[in-house]
Amino acid sequence: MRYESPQTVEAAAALLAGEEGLARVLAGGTDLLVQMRSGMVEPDLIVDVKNIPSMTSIVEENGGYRIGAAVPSAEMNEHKGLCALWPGVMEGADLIGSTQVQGRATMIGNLCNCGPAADSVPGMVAANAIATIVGPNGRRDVPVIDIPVAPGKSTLTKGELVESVFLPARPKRAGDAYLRFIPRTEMDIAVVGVGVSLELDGDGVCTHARVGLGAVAIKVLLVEDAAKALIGTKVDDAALEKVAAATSAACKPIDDKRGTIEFRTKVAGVLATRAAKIALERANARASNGGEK
Amino acid sequence: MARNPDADNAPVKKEIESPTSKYDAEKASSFKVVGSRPARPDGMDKVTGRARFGADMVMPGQLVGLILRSPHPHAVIKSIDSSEAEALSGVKAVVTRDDFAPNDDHADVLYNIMAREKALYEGHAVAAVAATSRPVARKALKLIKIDYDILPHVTDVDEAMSPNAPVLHDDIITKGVNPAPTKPSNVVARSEFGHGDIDAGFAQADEIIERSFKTAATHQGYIEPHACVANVGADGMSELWCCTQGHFHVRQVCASLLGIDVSRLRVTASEIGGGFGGKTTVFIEPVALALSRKAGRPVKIAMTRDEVFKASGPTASSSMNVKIGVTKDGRITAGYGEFRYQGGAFAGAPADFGAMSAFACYALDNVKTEAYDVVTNRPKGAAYRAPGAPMSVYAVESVVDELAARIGMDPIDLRLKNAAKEGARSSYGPKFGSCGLVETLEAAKAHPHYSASLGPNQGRGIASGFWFNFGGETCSNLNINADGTVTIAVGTPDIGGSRASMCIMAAEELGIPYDKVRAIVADTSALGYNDTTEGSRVTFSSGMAVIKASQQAVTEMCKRAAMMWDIPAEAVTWEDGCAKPSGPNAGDFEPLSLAEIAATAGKTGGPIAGHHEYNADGAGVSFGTHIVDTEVDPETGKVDIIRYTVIQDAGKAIHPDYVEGQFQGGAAQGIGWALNEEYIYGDDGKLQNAGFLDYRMPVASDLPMIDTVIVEVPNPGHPYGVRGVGETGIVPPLAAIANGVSAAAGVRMTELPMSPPRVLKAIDDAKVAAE
Amino acid sequence: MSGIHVSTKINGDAVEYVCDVEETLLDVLRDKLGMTGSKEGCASGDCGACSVTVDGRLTCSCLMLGAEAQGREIGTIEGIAKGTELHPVQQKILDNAALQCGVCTPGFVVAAKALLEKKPDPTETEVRYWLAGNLCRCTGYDKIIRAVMDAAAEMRGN
Amino acid sequence: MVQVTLSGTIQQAAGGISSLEIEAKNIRQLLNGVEKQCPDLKPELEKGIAVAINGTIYRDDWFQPIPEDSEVFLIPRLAGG
Repeated sequence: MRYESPQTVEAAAALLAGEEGLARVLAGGTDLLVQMRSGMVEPDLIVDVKNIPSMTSIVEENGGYRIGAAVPSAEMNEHKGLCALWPGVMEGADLIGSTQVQGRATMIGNLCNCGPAADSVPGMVAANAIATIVGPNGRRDVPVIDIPVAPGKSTLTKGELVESVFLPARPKRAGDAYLRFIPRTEMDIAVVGVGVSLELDGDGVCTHARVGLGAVAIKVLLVEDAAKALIGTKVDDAALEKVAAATSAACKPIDDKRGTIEFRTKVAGVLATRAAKIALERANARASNGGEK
Repeated sequence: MARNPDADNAPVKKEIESPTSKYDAEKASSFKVVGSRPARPDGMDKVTGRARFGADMVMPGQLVGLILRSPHPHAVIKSIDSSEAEALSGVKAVVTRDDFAPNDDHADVLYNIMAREKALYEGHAVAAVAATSRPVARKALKLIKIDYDILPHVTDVDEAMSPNAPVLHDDIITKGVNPAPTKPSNVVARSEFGHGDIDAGFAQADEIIERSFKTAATHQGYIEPHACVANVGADGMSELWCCTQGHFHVRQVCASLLGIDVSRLRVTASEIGGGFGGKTTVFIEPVALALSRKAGRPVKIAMTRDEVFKASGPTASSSMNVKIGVTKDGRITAGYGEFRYQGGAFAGAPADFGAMSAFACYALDNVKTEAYDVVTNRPKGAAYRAPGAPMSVYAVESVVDELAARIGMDPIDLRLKNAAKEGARSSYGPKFGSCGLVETLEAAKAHPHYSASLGPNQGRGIASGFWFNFGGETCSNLNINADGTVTIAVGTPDIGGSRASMCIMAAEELGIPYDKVRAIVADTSALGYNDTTEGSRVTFSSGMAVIKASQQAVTEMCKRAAMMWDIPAEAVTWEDGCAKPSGPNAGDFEPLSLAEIAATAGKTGGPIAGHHEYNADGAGVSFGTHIVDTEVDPETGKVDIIRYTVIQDAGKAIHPDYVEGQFQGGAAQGIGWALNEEYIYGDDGKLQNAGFLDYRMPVASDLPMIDTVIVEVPNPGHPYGVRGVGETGIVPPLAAIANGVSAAAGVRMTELPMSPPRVLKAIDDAKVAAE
Repeated sequence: MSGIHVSTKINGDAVEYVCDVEETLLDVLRDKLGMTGSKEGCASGDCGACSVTVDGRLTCSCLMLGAEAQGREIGTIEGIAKGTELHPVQQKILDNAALQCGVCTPGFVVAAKALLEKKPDPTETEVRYWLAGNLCRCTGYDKIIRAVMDAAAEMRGN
Repeated sequence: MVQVTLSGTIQQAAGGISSLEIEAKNIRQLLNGVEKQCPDLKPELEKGIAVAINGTIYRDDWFQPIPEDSEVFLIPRLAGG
């Protein structure tokens, strides 16, 4: 087993591309180390990306933010601008594990591990976050929704790694929220997770919406029917009822130790409704603040 | 120990109880140290990281021991080939079943620590290696070839009892059924308790409710995994360092399994990171000793958390039926319960304790309980805080709660009307002595919590519970040091602050300040045999031994003072830490303090000490009543604990902080058991949640502050009135929370844990039924 | 297995060690450096008994490779008391009897100190959520939460 | 003469016998008497049981006296956590 700690993302990609055995990126390490300890994976090469400046910084860009893939969740949640612009994405990231885990865990690690229950992903999907991928063939931008395929399986090809993720600027009356269901108050893996992002016009009519849904299928889903149920409405009770139905309908869950099919399907709808209400409140609050971050 | 039948006319003790084991009301009215809340002697080490727990010991030349475990829940082990592992560079020893001789005294323990003909559960130890490093040991485990013949398995108690179930042991023929079965089964024993005529009792009832309940198996969940370091010399002189609740028990069992003299094995109990019953037996210790013996070097084994869940001793899961009849005015006319417990792959599920304690809170004319001890392909259960009682009491207290609602009576009033009290016949046979159930119920009724208002979707539950408590073999030494300080050695590992209580009791008896006394847990070579820290016995038994040892030292100090004053020893009394002439006739001398007497001890006859060895009798039962407010999210089934109050009879709280701590800890564990904790098995017979992530013990943000009320109804069998407090606290919560959730959700919950999917389904099913 | 040479600072002292790639910082602390105050309760980041700070940020030492400590500043339970003078969190844990077995205590001390440095006046709820990654099985958390609130008050000069 | 009640597993092991009369002044004499009258109970007695005398439970205290007219129960030996 080898450990490398490159200084540039290109060097990291080259290391990954050049390894004949199993290579793993080490960002926060909160998944990788547990997998290694239990014997689930035995990498031949570990590439620690925490010494790469472009991967460890948060940079304002066109009114939005570019977040390095190795930035831990705790650091993101200390960033006032990010928390004001995309509170739902931040709360998703903030729910990964404990305070201790927050000090290491990264949103992109959460994404690239491709767990369907990853807490930070539905929020990013709802935000239409764009990941920048670096590999042997250079850089490419990919919507977050297109990265996971199945548990442990992504669309990244050999030698590729995510360098950063971009959360775009928002109009004045916009808000997002993420809610998950867990049996305890903390420390659990989501049984269902829903991220909702809304944009409203001056009359309070929803002009744009995206709903991300986690832990109810092989990967995180984008629920277009739920978004359609919101667009053109004032996010009233009738619309919310349709959101719940559309979200539940999108579920393709399994029975497991964390929840049943029946439970997940029903609670997905409940959470979608609740998250949409919070997103609506945030949009209105932000608008009355003059769209301040 | 065999009894000699020829010794029928052995001497009879003159007194039933020796003087110190009787409650001393006068002394109790003027305690100076007892009841105070000083810092514990081991506290500084624990807040700074200096305290050494099981895995913190290092011996020179130490090897890493790892255990290979069965991936199958039930399989014949046809052969084990460890030759490749043994040949690996860095491997110093491999042990398997062939390294342990059969042992009639501890047959099940032996089978459990190293599988013999069959692997009986996923995680059952099948081989172990000692190597120079962890990576080498891991590699060696992969090189051991085991040929398994996989058998069908069973993990559910009701399925295990069915005639078609795979049978684990050919030699288990159910005991206690008539006529005796001819074929082996998974039912180890049936037993029955009770008195009166339940049919006649039910005939008198105006209302009868009968329900079935299930509870999942839970784990004690101590944060410190089992760990030990063993060092066996070529001459058999051996030392063992381990985290255990009972190092004397560990020594007896390990010496027997290894075939060595007890005197050659010295066991030191490390600081222990929680036990709750789970560290009352051995798992890795005999294996580490066997590896060390073979390797000729010290071997450390520390379980991983995964191993703790799969291969230590969780508690039983249960399936139960309870039927209770009551008159309109609230008299319980009859109680019946059948309790089926599975305790893993070997006999010993605490079904009989469950059956004995199920109705213990009630004085009933007609009561009958039946218990079934069942084996399944799960790890061999160990004790867990009031073993067997929380489940059966959950079932009984749920039905009592429902009956109270049915007849429109306050649930505390219903309990008060039928409460067990002194002189009442217990449901398990004997009559109760002094006990404090009524006092806890009255305190509950008077508590502001009980009359506080509730919000929407909230429900309040109450329940009472009971544990027997016991004493057991105990001894302790007390040394008066030349500088006037005092050292106490006890043989009961300190799990929850008992060293502080020992110091308090010695300080009280000796009349010196608390900080002049230090207590340690001595190793097995320094004291006589001590029973394990279990059964809520330590403050009661070791405490009484310390009191008696102190009194012995006081007698000696009075004698030394008498010698210095040249008066008879009887003319000296001990008061406020000083020897004093007993009255004007004894002479006029300045009192001699403990420190003064100690300073000249070498010249007045040598070191001054006290000791006491005995089998502690006279433990007092402990009752408790809990009040809990729950809130249920009707859309998700999630339960929040909003408010919690524990009221329990402690007899006498020596160090009230740690009594409260026991109450709070018991309640928190009960909350976990009630709401989310469970062993989840797949159809493949494998445990699916062998880690803290999915086992879901309560975290800090799950709980409110836990209020406590210490009721003190003195135990007449202890000089200070102490009862045990450790166990009763986990008995009422399951039922109290189930009653609260049932009230909040509007539907009776009959299966634990009340995890959100289960609660939501119950709510939705009830809605459908109502429509 | 080739060892990795690491230069780091632990509790203010320069420390060098050689570790294997797969060894966690917790393994290094306990097995190589004899600093056994950090405990392994789960090795999966679920119990917090191995809590340390890395460049001032709270983390689980079981979730970090020993190699990753290169050039960082590590803080462990062993560095919290200054000689015989306890940190207020440690003192209040003693005063409140906020421990029973004590195996989780080092992790709680490290985590609570990190909280109070970031947030001197936390609410009870904030304390509970911050410490949700520190499991305690003995106390029901009641006395621990009180101890941390008391320590916060004392550190604020109340 | 002591009237001793057998309960639980002990009663079952004794083949359903619920009560015995034994001449005994202490626990040891009692246990010897029980074993004589119910040889089937030998394994249970060797494994260890508890004796309740007038409500107080004893585990292994052979020379504990049994006063006249005491209420005596043989119950399973308790364990604890």
